[in-house]
Amino acid sequence: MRPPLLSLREAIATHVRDGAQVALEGFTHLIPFAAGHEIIRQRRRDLTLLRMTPDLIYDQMIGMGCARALVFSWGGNPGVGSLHRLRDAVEHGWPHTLELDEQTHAAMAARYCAGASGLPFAVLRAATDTDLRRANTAHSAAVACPFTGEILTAVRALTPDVTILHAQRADHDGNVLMEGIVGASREAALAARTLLVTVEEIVPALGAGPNAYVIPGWQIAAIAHVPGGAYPSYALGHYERDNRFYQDWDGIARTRDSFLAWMTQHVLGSADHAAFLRSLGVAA
Amino acid sequence: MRPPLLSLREAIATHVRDGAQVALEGFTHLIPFAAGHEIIRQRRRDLTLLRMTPDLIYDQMIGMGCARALVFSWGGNPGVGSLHRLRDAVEHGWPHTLELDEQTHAAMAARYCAGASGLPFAVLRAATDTDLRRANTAHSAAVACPFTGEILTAVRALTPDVTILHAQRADHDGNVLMEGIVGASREAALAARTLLVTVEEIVPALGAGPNAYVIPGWQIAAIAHVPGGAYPSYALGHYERDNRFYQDWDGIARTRDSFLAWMTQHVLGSADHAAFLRSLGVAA
Amino acid sequence: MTAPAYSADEMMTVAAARRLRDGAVCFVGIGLPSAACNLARLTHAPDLVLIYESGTVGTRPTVLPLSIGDGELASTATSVIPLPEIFAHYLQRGRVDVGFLGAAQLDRLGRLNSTAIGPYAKPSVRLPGSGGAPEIGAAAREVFVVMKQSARTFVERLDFVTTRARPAAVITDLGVLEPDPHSRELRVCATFAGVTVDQMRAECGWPLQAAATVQRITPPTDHELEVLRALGARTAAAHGRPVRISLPT
Amino acid sequence: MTAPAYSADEMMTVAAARRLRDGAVCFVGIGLPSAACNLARLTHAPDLVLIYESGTVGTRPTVLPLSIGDGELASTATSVIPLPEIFAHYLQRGRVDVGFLGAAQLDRLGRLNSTAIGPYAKPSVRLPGSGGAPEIGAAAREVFVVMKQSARTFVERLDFVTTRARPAAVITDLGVLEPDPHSRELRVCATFAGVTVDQMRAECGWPLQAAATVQRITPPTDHELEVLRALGARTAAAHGRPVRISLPT
Repeated sequence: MRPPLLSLREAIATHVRDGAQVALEGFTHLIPFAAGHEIIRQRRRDLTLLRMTPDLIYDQMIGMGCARALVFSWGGNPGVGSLHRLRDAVEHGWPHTLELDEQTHAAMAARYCAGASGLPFAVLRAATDTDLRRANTAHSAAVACPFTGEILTAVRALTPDVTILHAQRADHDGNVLMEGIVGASREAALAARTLLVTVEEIVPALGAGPNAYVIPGWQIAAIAHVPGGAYPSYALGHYERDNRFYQDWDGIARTRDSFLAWMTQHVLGSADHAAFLRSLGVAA
Repeated sequence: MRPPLLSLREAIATHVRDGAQVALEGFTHLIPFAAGHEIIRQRRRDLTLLRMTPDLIYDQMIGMGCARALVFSWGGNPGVGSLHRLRDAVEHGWPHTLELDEQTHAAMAARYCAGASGLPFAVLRAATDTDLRRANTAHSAAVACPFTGEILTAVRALTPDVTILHAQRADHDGNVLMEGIVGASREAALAARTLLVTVEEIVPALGAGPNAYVIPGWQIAAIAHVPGGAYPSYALGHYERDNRFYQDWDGIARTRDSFLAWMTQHVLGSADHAAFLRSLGVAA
Repeated sequence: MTAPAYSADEMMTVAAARRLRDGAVCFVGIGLPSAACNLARLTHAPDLVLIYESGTVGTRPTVLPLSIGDGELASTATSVIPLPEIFAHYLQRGRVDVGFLGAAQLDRLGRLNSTAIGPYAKPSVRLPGSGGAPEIGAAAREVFVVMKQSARTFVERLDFVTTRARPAAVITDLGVLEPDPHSRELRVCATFAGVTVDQMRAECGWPLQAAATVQRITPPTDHELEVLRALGARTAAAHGRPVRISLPT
Repeated sequence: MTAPAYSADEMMTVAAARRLRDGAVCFVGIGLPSAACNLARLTHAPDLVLIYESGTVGTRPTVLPLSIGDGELASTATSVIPLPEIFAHYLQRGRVDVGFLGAAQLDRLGRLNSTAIGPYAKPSVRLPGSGGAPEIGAAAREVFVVMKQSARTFVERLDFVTTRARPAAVITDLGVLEPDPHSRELRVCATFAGVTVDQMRAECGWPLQAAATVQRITPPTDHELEVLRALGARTAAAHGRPVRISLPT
């Protein structure tokens, strides 16, 4: 069954509900910024946001009040420093409090894998005697190997209501190709009840190698064609990561006022992602 | 560290010892027949052979007396019928008895995954109330999800002493590219203590796509250049599966005499794989 | 009465193919299931999604594979993934609508033996074993069994329970069995043209019941036969091709 | 005494790079560890295998990534694999020789805090969190910590124990600490040129001990500095490039 090709506005309006568990994955690469911005424009509330690395997109969604809870494993601005909006929410409860379900990368990856595999938990050899482990007892527990007796760690499966990915291209049957760094995208996609994908381009045939990462169209609820949809993250073969923007974000997000002014001007003030890119002078 | 390029004879002589646990993987595709034949020529004994589908190569190794035990999940001649040498070993103990560690595909795949992940066991939602489960209690056990209480199945990790794969090509740094159906090759390779690879060709650069399945050279103990090394299985892009040979094997392997005559003539009577292919008229 | 212009095997394959609705995700076994799934895809169900355990997803072979992992399956697939993911991410995750199974023995509850005749430790006939069947039987939303019927294989008591499948239907070379809604016991619900319920009883090792109304299966249409035979002819030609390997000099 | 012709950061990076033997498999964090690993690869250890948690294995970047997943890392890698496999198949399976970590706080046993200053539920400073560090600290054969030294960050008591790393060495901007073989307590084992043990004590929050013989680290060679600075210049140029996206009209 071919997934419908929707505008991003329709795709978000149809599939992302207030209160949903939503994973916008993509590790540094192919982060679905356009989709996150559309969620902000549609003023979704009380979302539980899942991402290994919240990155700027969740900094923005948290600062704009979309999130009730955050499931994550590393919440910084990569190579730059803090995510100030995430910090403000955790340190001062602004714009409101944020519940944290925090773990290590290895544990979060394993939790997505369990969800992708239809299992209620995954097993890993985790670091145990840490304050992080003590801070997150609801989602991890000791489990003994029935053969060797070794004590390992069980972590609870993650099964997002909706996973949103950005990818390089879709073909006319709605099959989607992702190339380059995939992070935990595959597992987040397979773990989800509903999968939305934004793509750089739509082509007659994917032209992928025999073992490329292709998501079959029948697993996808909707596709939206959003060129530049990962900016300021990147899409291998299309455009590079805007490292300068990541550095500039540190200043923009540092105060509530400068953050709100920027979001109002560039995200709320742009009807769609193309207008957003134009407002930054990134697209002509 | 670049893996040494050895003759197949040296590679087997150096790395495959009597009594070892050996996995020759490759699912229908890229089955390392040449390596199996060399193990037969070097008269290895008491091996524990691991493969999801024993296929003709293990039928031959079992019939020639190399195996003490077999770890597997489906032991037929695909699309044809029985593996007569495997049957003769199980039904009549010829050439000697064969210990079976038998399970479903899902369980065996999970056992390789556990080995590849450095865990002593894997969890799956297995079919439980079956005679197969009762026949293999040493390697499976019930395990409860610590979060939901659901009872699932734990299966013991597989960690072969040696895994042997056949692949399309290696580059000058010893990185290896596999394209097409990989079956459980990746997991069997990662689970092993020692990895040997035979390849169709050696090239300056692999020319693979960004997410192709490439095994880094530093994970490989030795590479042998063996064109046609998967025959009568196949190597995508090089030669097709010889389906007629698989059909003919049914007659060859049906009696001990015809089997031994064929093996003596074509495998023991050939100094190496090129001679084997020539003896069958497959290579000029 | 003249002999039908089609074989019992062809009727069985066509009857199985008709069970598949377009767009369904099928976990395909080799042999008759593979023929039935591809016939359906080439006739009424062009968007049928075929998954073979070798790791090929959405494959559209032009010839039938002899094995579960022929190159044809990889070359025509939407994606080729590692086998462990087929079982974890597709079957176990609940993405498979239909599983097709065969076996050496079947009992009145649709349980299957594909492991051994005689005791497991010292069988009189060692069969290939389970493969993916036990988990397909447990995890696919709907299971069909395709199997030739005889009193020797449709047995009162299995030698070994490999798979508890609870099939929605068992398609044989004589007709179709479905479970009684209450007892779950398989009973005749349809016969092929020229086959009587008594013939089906004669080829069954337990006292076979029949539904109140036994349907008569429509014979293969000309189009179904044409597509199935063309597929068979292409397959025979492909499998007969000699393999040649050129060695470097 | 004239000022040295190199910065403390450069000395720290060079000292860290020298710890890496050729052929080792390194799990690389972003920032100083990434610079040190790539400096080693471009000087004495050309076969160093760099693994970034984003999924790039055997990567050979010509510029340093700002993030852990820049395109440069994918384009120059031997293979790019899913992130869960990096942690399961590489780190947990025991294929990583060396892990490099940084942190906001470190204690005398080399334990690390990268989570929070103040109470976890209501921190005064919320830090980025653990990422891969706890499992790298537990599973890598050898762990190095690279971190600027100050009494504020080398503390008597961590606010939060994120990682129990047991580092083989802590390379700071003043010198190198190694654990006492018996007590496991970190102590000065070497200083950079122009740095005294007392200076290192002043920049440490616990009473810092020193080994019986404190080594003096050889300053960066011209070659090391040249390679490191060229890498930095290429990196700065690359990160400054404006990104342009052409939209379809």
